[in-house]
Amino acid sequence: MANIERRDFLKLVGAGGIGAGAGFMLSESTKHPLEYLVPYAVPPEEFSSGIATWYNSVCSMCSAGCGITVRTREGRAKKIEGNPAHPVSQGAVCALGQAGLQALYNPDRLTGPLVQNAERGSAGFVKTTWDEALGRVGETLSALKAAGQGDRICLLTEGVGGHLAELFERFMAELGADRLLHYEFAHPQTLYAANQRLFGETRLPYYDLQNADYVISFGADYLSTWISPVHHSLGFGRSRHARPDARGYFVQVEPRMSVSGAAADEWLAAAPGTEGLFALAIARHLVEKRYRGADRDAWAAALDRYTPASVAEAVDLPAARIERVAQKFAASKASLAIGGGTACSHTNAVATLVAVNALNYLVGNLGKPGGVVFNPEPAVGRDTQARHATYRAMRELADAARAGKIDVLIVNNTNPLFTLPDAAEFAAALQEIPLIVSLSSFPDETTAMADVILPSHTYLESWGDHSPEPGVGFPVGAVSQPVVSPLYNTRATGDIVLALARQVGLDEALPWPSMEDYLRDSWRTIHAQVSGGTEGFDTFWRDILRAGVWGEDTGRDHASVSVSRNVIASIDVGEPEFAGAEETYPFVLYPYESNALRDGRGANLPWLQELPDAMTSIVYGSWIELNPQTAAQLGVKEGDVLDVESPYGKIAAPVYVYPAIRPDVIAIPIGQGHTEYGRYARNRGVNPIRILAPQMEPETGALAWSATRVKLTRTGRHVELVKTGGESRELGRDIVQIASSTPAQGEARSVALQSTRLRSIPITVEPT
Amino acid sequence: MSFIDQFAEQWQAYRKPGYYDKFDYAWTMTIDLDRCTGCEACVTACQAENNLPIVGEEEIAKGRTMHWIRIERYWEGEYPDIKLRFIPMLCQQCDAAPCETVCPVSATYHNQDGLNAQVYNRCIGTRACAVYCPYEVRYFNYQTHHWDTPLDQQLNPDVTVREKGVMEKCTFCIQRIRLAKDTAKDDGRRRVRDGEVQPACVQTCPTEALVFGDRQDPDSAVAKQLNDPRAYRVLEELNTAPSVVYLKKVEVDAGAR
Amino acid sequence: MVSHQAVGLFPAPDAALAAAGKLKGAGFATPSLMSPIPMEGVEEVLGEKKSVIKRFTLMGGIIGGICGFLLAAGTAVVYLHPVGGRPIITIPPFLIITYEMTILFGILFTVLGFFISARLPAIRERVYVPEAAVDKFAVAVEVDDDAHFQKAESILREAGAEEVRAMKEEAA
Amino acid sequence: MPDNPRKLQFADVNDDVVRSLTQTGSAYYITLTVAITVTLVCFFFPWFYQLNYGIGAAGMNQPTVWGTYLASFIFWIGLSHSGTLLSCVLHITQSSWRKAMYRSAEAMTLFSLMVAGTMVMVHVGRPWFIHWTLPYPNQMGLWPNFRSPLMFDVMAITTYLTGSSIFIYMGTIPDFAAVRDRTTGWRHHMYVMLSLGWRGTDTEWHRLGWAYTFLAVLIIPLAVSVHSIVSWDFALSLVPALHQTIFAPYFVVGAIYSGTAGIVTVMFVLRKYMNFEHYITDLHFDNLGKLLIVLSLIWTYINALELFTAWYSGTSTEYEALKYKLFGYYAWLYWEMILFCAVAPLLMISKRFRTSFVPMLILSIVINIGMYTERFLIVGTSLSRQYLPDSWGVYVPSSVEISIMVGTLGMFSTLFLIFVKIFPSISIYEIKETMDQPGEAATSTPGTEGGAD
Repeated sequence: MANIERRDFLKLVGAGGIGAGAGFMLSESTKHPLEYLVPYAVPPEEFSSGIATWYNSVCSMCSAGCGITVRTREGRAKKIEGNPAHPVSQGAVCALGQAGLQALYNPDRLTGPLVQNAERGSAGFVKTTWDEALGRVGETLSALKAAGQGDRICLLTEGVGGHLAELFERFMAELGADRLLHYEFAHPQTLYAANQRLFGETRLPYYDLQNADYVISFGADYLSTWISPVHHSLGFGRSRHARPDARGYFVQVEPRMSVSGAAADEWLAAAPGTEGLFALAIARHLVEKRYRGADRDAWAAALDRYTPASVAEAVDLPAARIERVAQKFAASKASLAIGGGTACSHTNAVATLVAVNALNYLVGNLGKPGGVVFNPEPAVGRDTQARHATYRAMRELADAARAGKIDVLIVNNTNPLFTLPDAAEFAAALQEIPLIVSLSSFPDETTAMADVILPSHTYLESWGDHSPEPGVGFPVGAVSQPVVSPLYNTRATGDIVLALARQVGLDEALPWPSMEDYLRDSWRTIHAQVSGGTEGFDTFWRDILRAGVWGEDTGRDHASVSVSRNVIASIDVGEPEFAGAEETYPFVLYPYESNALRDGRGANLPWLQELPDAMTSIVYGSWIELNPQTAAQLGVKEGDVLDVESPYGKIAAPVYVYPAIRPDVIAIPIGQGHTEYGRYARNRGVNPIRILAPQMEPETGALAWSATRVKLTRTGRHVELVKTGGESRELGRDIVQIASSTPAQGEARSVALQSTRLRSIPITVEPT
Repeated sequence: MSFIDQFAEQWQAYRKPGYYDKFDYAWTMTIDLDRCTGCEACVTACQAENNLPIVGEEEIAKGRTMHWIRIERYWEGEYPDIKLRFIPMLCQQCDAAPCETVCPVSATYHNQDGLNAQVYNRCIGTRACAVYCPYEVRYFNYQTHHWDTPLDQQLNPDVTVREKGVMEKCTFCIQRIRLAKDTAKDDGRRRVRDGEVQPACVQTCPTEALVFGDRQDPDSAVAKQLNDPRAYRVLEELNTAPSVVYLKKVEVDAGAR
Repeated sequence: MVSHQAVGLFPAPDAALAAAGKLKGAGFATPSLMSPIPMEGVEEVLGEKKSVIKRFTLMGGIIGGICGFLLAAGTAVVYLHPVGGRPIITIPPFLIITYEMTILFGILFTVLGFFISARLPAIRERVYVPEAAVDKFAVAVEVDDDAHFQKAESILREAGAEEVRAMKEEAA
Repeated sequence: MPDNPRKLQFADVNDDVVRSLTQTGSAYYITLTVAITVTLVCFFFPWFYQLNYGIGAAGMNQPTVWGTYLASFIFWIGLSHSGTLLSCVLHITQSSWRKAMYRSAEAMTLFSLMVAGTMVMVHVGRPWFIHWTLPYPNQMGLWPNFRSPLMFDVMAITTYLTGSSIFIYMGTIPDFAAVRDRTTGWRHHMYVMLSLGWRGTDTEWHRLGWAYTFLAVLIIPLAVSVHSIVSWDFALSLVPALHQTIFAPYFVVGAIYSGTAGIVTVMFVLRKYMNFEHYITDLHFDNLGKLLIVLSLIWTYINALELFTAWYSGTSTEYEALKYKLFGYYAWLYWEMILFCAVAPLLMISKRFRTSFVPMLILSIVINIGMYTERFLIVGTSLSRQYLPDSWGVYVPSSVEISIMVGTLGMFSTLFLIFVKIFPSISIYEIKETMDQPGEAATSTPGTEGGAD
């Protein structure tokens, strides 16, 4: 009988299993999706169920300041779109800007004030109230202010503009403090310095790409990461095909092909640090063939030795090629030279950029269409360039901290622990500061070291204003307004500062109850200037909010721009210096900002983590780019993990064989390698900034972040790179088809669109 | 008219390939490869607009991406004379779509706007359409995807969140087209104006490489682009009659310049 | 109504067939044979058998073909969907449906024809000898009365029947 | 037959068959338990997991959206091809060696089709809506798309399943009647129902003969169409290595090939474990071996053609797909397939090999492993190398898929084991036809009359 029982049992199991499956399938086929009711019992103003509301604002994901229009439904932000009225972005948004929504709705956001109860840097944060947290900070600040020790307070902020920058200035001034630093990893310090030296300009100029015919970019990845990529992209596209009779020709000079290099018509892999020599060779040609200015003799004297032949060896390009570029640059109607980015981050960066900008002067494009346009003063707020911290300034801050000269460090949304090399020893310096306050929205590396966290709103929840830097040749101001009500118990950065001011007793100096009031008050001044008081401020303000942007079409006069003979005479690029001996460290490390993650700020946004790298299609990780030749020499293939060792540290990452990089250069994208910063960013990839040598451009003190040599050693490990692309060659399939030139519009069509197929659908045009 | 005549007439009608010639619109996209820089703003814009899931590293390692528009990249040449060419690849909205014929349950078909529509509710997940699509632009939901709270608050209420087992693909942002048509109707217009509706990718493109419109309207921007001598269609030899037209990348021989 | 039958059991098919021939020659109603295997030469003895099955098969095929095409074309017409730039009534694929349906209906009608012509499944009690499913060959003939039975029995025994049984069945 | 010197009589056939149905040893139960356990553990549990998780439980990915589930589907459909098709062909050509094996061969068809149907359920993303592929009137007014090759499949396979079921059933009616008389209890009632009151009259035999022949005639083109249609699932696509005119004959030949090998396997098992040594003899193996070798040669020829056309086309798409198949990630599987399906069958040239049971069993299994590989390669490599190189990928089956693949074997075995206890697994009356008729003095051995056709 036992036998039968077993059989019965098996039958039951079988029947039960099949039954469970059938039941499951039935439930799948009949289930209803989970539904939520409209989330408001009493809806806020402007709320209408099922109808989208758009708010104009300013993107704060990078410092370009594009205008955005945020679509909201049922009180939630749904989509960031470009504000067509904004002169910077004109309706376009980049991937990082699109992903701003995920900053707002990031699951790892800080939801309320926290204080560190345990050892600094540990997970011992406990929730607290705003009053308590502000009280604790205010107490310290008051004590310092009362003691007249304002210089022991430091405010370290991300690069902010507009009236928030002004508020910071006022706040610090009232405290008697002068340590106000704006810190951005990729801030173009050297470019400012070069413009200053050459033209005496304190502000970055505007590059009129859209009317340019021939553009040489020395290392600036202007389409992807450099300064204002969206605006540059607009210009690039229009230069290429918006004009009936011209197509812009783009040349990119850099040791590793960037997105801009791929888009360019010509990519020239000059040796690292020799971009300036290249530029000078072109300059010499210009002086010889085109430039007819009064100071031609000075230029000729200064540039005489830079013949294509003489620089060719250092630049590592055929002299004929340099010559040809020079000829073309000189012969084109609207030529433009731009420089910056990693390729111009050597110890000779300022000299290099002076040489590059000299091309614009010599080709005579200043103030002309397709040339360089100098910018007026910002429309709102003040010029913050003087406040931007270089690497040297950060080192000085660290030294001061180590010397016990800093009592309070307030960090606003910047992450020096991630974007400074290990050699800066910033983490150790932080340990010496008694009170660190973070105003970040996210638990980044620096925030993890804080004692008090006063989390700020994201930009989609706060008031602010912004004047694009660099501008577009005329004054532009844009207001950023909250598009959703705050998600958490956070406060706008401006409100936190004002609240601290109240704690310290600065009610009279900074009387505004909120950032919004401060902003409105500040804009009253602009209103008075603009309208002369003919229309009411409220109307003006409403119009501004509705448009999101306000601009004044007044340009600058360029006639007065001249270059002093001293400067001309001093033009010399000089050899770039690299840390590490070439014998021991054979490769130059070329860290570059990732298209999506930039300097690491995008790493906590899953859309960007999942966005394939523009050039390699790799997602969610770091990699080392090696020339195929180098890879063959080292005997490595894609996915082999290599140790990258500089004199200052060591990191390990898998190899990606990258066909467009110099054999003596290896590149690693910046952006990954976070140890904090939320679930999407943490413990993913490596951060090449860590192993950079503390090489500085001597004049500015800016970090020369591509001036480090490294050596590669095999670890024997292998990982599969996670990438979306398959075979990277076309195999003659003619998928991306090529036209050898641009025939004029209206010629015979190569594609008969309406019915190429026998049975395609006939088109009928109905009258409208 | 006798029954036979009626029948003959009906038969003629149903046999005529152009039975559907009265499409309301013929939405078309042109992509200028000479403008495209591979910046992938379109990819993220699409992901935001169309509730595309975040599939995660493991899934991508398995080859299961979910980007309705993706950038394909092809290297040409060897260092130092090397080029990288980008081509955005999205559903080509073919007029003679192989994916439509193969679906056993008509979950994908041509709608009155000339779009290749995918009906998620009807899809049973045979994945045959993905096999039949030569452009590899159909994406399958290998699982029900989840959004970490509160990322789900961003989800676009105009677009379905797809469950496991259904195929999905670019819709040319059909929800926006619907809205534009509704707006036109509310305004008493018969037709949507050129430029009134743009898919998320077109709208966001920083180089204005993507142009969208109705090719039935000869004055539309897209119709003008179609007259460009650089216009071509990818894999044209397969006779799928795509509604996405590419403009050839221009490469000038550096030596000749 | 009950019909009486005389059933003879034979060890070999030839004998049974011979007996059946004799019975028919003796003026009995056409006897029926029961055997474990199909027997050869039955038609020579008992007259030609005509089967309607082929007509059923043909009809099934025709009906199936028409239904198949109508199914495909009709559903396409009532559920109007432009698909792949093809006409609504797309001939080549629909011919495949037609083909399959032709065969399906052909099969189903053949089975129907078989059941009808073989009068299966049996709904009334009929004469049956279980041995005929093993190794015996039976001849059953309808008899009117005892005398008639005797006559049949003698013919059967003469032909070599091992056993003759008197059986009853429900008349049709 | 050393253990049975007495000459086989008609009654012995009935005895043997009834014994095979009613007397069940513990070995049977153990085997059945194992088969059911394998089905549950390897098939149903992973499947339920997959239903809950989504198709992501399998290894399919973006270019290769079809995987082993579909390969299994083709494999089982292919295996189904020999049973009924071979039976029909041999019936029409009146080859009497068919008679001892056709019942189990047809059963194989039936169960392979059932397993294949299950594979469809496993394959699709939302099997709970699989009924939407059936043309039934509904309040939504929705209909399936009859232009789809997948709908051809639905129609062809349902027709084939119907036809095969009817065919095997029709052929078994007289045997049900024979068994009916010898059984008691629930079996008796079951066989009473199944035999429909069959008496074995001359009229019944006559009608059965006609109907059976018509069915056979109808089923041959049906079977050919079924695998052609399965091939069209692939060949009507634009996928480079799949869009080929040769695909339909290729699939049909492959199907018959693997099906015939499957029959050899089943024959061996029946002979060995159901004690049918008298009925299934080396003659059957010999004939099946000859058939296999012919099929193997045709199959090899078509494979060579495929290679040649792909190479000769000179197009990158065909060429790369071919290169991937021959030298890519799954190259070892390709060469395994060639070894198993093209080279190994050449052993059967030797008659001694063909008439040795165990080597034939091993070879038949090897051929089917090779044929499964072929189906896997068709799905798993071609889709990975399509038009746009940037979307190429590699597909690796997951453990769930492999488990389900094994589980289908368990399911097939379970169904077959249940079948041999319900259906007379050899045809009683047709075996008798081949034996000495009672009252005659003949010398032939059962089941051997006629020889090969």
